[in-house]
Amino acid sequence: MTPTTLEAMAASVPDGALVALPPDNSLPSIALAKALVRRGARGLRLLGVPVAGFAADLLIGAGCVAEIETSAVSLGEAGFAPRFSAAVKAGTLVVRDCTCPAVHTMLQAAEKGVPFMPLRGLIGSDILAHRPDWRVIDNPYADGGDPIVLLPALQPDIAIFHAVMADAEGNVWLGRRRECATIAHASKRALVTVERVVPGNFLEDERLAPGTINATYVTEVAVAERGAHPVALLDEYGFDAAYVADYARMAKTEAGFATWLDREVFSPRAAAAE
Amino acid sequence: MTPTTLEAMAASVPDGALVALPPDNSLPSIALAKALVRRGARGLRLLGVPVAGFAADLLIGAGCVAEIETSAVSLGEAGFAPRFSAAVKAGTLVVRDCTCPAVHTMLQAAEKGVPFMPLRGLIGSDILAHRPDWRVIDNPYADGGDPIVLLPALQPDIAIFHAVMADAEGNVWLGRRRECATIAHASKRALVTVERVVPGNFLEDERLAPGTINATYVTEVAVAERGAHPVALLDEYGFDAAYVADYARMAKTEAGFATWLDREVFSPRAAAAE
Amino acid sequence: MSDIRPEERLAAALARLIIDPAAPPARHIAVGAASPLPAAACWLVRKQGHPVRLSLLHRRSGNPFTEGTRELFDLTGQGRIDLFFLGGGQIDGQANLNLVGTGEWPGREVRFPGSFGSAFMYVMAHRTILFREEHSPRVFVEKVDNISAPGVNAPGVFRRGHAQALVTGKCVFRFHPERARFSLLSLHPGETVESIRAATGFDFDVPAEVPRTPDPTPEELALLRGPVCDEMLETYPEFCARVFNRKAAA
Amino acid sequence: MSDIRPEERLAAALARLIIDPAAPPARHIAVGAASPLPAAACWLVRKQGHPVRLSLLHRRSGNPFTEGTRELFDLTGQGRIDLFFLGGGQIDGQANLNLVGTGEWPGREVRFPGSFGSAFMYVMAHRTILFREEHSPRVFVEKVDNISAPGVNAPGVFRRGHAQALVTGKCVFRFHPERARFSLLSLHPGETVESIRAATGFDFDVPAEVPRTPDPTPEELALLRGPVCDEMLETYPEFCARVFNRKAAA
Repeated sequence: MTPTTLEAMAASVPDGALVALPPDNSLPSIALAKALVRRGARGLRLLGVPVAGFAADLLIGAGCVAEIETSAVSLGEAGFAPRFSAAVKAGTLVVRDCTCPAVHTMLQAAEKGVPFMPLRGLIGSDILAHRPDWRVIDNPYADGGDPIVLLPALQPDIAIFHAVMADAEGNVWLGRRRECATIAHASKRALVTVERVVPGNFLEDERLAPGTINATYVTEVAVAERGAHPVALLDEYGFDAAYVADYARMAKTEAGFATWLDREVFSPRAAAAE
Repeated sequence: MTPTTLEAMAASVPDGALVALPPDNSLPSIALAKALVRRGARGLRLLGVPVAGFAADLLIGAGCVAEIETSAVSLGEAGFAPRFSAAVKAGTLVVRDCTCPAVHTMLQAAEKGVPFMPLRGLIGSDILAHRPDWRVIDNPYADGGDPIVLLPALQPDIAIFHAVMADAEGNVWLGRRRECATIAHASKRALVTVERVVPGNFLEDERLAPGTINATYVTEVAVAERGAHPVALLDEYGFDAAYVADYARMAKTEAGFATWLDREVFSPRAAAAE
Repeated sequence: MSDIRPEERLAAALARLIIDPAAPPARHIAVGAASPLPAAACWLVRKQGHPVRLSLLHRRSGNPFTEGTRELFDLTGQGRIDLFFLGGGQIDGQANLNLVGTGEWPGREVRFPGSFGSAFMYVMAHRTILFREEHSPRVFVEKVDNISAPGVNAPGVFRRGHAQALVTGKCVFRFHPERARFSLLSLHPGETVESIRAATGFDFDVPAEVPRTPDPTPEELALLRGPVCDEMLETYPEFCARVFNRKAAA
Repeated sequence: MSDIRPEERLAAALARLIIDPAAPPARHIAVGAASPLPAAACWLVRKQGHPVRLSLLHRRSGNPFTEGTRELFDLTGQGRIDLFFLGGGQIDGQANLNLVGTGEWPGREVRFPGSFGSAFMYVMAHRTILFREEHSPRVFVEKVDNISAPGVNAPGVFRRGHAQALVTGKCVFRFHPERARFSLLSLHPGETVESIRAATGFDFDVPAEVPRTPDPTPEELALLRGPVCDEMLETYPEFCARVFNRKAAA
């Protein structure tokens, strides 16, 4: 397995791609999101699995995103996602509201190669009312009068996330954050940034195997040290609340966001750090 | 978490229970199967996840089993399962033939709390023809003319498997054999034998967490050293092919099986070793 | 014992609802992100000796799940989550929740973060306690602009549980799913039935006598300020600093 | 080079089918339990330098899956398994497989272990190579007693792949899903069209000229006896001892 570079990885994401991202508590690749901003990606369709956070707000603010399907966009303790909120208000972003288990279910349907899966709940919500692609059928296993929602399989073009490490075979280890495994299984391609590449094969080690995603599902690996920052990475590093709070403050305005981007994404120092 | 004893655990399995067992390559608790034989369990309904092996043949031979739902019963390299074959020939065992992904799918439906899940394939097989509980519907996401099988959720009464270790909180660690997690999630109760109990909490350790089953799903833990023997347990011990071959030879006849049971299950030495 | 802080009263009120013997047992409670008061109430119940299992979704270490967040929803689907907490940018008199936004869909006036798992959890958990500190006609409306999660369902629709109660900065309401209405359960200090009516956009039932929301007992206060705060310091440092005047070790 | 063993010829024949340029590419092959010859063929292809990914289900260490065996079926459902191998207690002229048993359902005459994943894998893998060493009218029947997995489906039924070929101890058949019939592809040494007809319970097509199944090349034999055997010693010690006269280290 030969790692690629972060900028080459960003270049391999075509405009308009359906890109699945884990949320801020589950190993997003902020490094790759910044590289996508630098490459000037356009028209991306984001899928928050099951919610979206810092990376999504950044990409939306930078004009990379045409649509987002997600159960929420939030900066957590730092509050509402400012560029997402502004884009919704301006009507420049198509938002396809979802609910968390529905995202997981649609990806699990793709993971299993079935065209749909059912999910309880949802009936009576406006989320369902605004999803013409979700169907309500009468549960064939009840004696009539039991409506249940079917959700279609959803296969992202590209899964993007950050893992702790890759091995010589191209397997990646990310421990308990197994929604990333589901995203990788369900997606056509998976682009994974890692802190480091190590020798050996995680699948030969009974302690590492359960938290490993098989190289079968991993299209490319790029090394990006502290690639999840400001988000936490398991026991490797913690959440940088001050960095996110500073972003939330500056990104309240278009101008503040532009200044932040210049400093944290476009400046030679910022780009070189990735 | 206070472990129980193997015999108390066996006593807690009521006659007639629907008991899910992993196959010989995925951590069955042979120790608990032997204890069930000693306690004289009757009328058990076994579910092989997705196939059944040594433990199932033993329980069938000892007269503990009324029904089995499985994709196969086999002793692997040691050949056909002799007591299973004899019981099918004699017509004393109800066999509900399945196919591997259907077992997983029915358990995943129970895991998600949905009444059914679809599965591709199956159409045109006599397995489907003999399963009146499986339905074929027209895929609502196609434009008609795409038949697809729906499988009902299957919730076992009891999941039985062997793990490497339990911690002070009652979490159990079994590494990559995650079908056992699905069985535990889907079942009303999970009875888990382990090699050892260790201090601490696996969920606080990023290296151990991904191979851990949360204590939420674990009803009881009992220590049974070499509790998977003759089956392999990850990197703890290997498969004892000679023991299984000896079983396969002796269990060809009713009398040989009885002799084997006396020596390996009922003798004071055998019972004390569990 | 120093002055009782409003947050301490709310935590104690929530804890009493959790262990309400009239409600289904709370053996396993899940608490979502950014919910310090529900988390404090759960820890209070635990520290009082009730054998409840807590799954705190956004604890950085010791996160209880090994399938990612999917596991919370699977657990709830299985019927293993007895109690969940939800809030809402708007909550109406039928206990409908709006976490999406006001104005035209999907929240063109004020966009909230989104519905998270509410459209599922509210239906599939055995019960839900609604919690919203801000008690104003802006939040408690007659009819929400958009329904993230419905308070009740039509007959025949599978539903495992409903709202048990709504705890606000001014009072506690009980919810009655059979008639899809709230009734006033208790008033926090300084509030009257009239002040609640003035601050609430939806109609609700008022029993002949409405008790005051009790003060936390000295034992409850001691637990909150001591062992409960200890458990919460890592996840909610700002809350602990503000309410309990405690700072996490660096 | 010592005498060619029948197993070596079969492994080489299977390997040639795997890399057949007329078939869809074999990027990821899964091999089930107790399948030493298909495994040997796959390793031969790998050792010849073809960049194929092998998922060997019953390797004790380095098992490729981290979701348990469910992952194989999910992978296949996703369309990521290009090639699988299946056998059968009975195989008929329409490539139907019977792994359940003979006589009345569920195999009251002779019960086989069971259908395993065949009812799914045969339909959802991009292609399947059928392999059964015993070539007799008992195994190759006109119509199987019970269908574990169908050789073809009615029009409109979703199906990703079919049998590519059937390799036996006497010959190689190619399968033609469009007409649901086998045709004779090559004859192992000592066999004739007539000897195959006599040993086969189903009817099949015979082209004007039927070639011999080629001998393994010296390069293939050297790979089989060397690096292929090295890879297989742990999983298939008895096979390696019998065929390659090699014993695993204790």
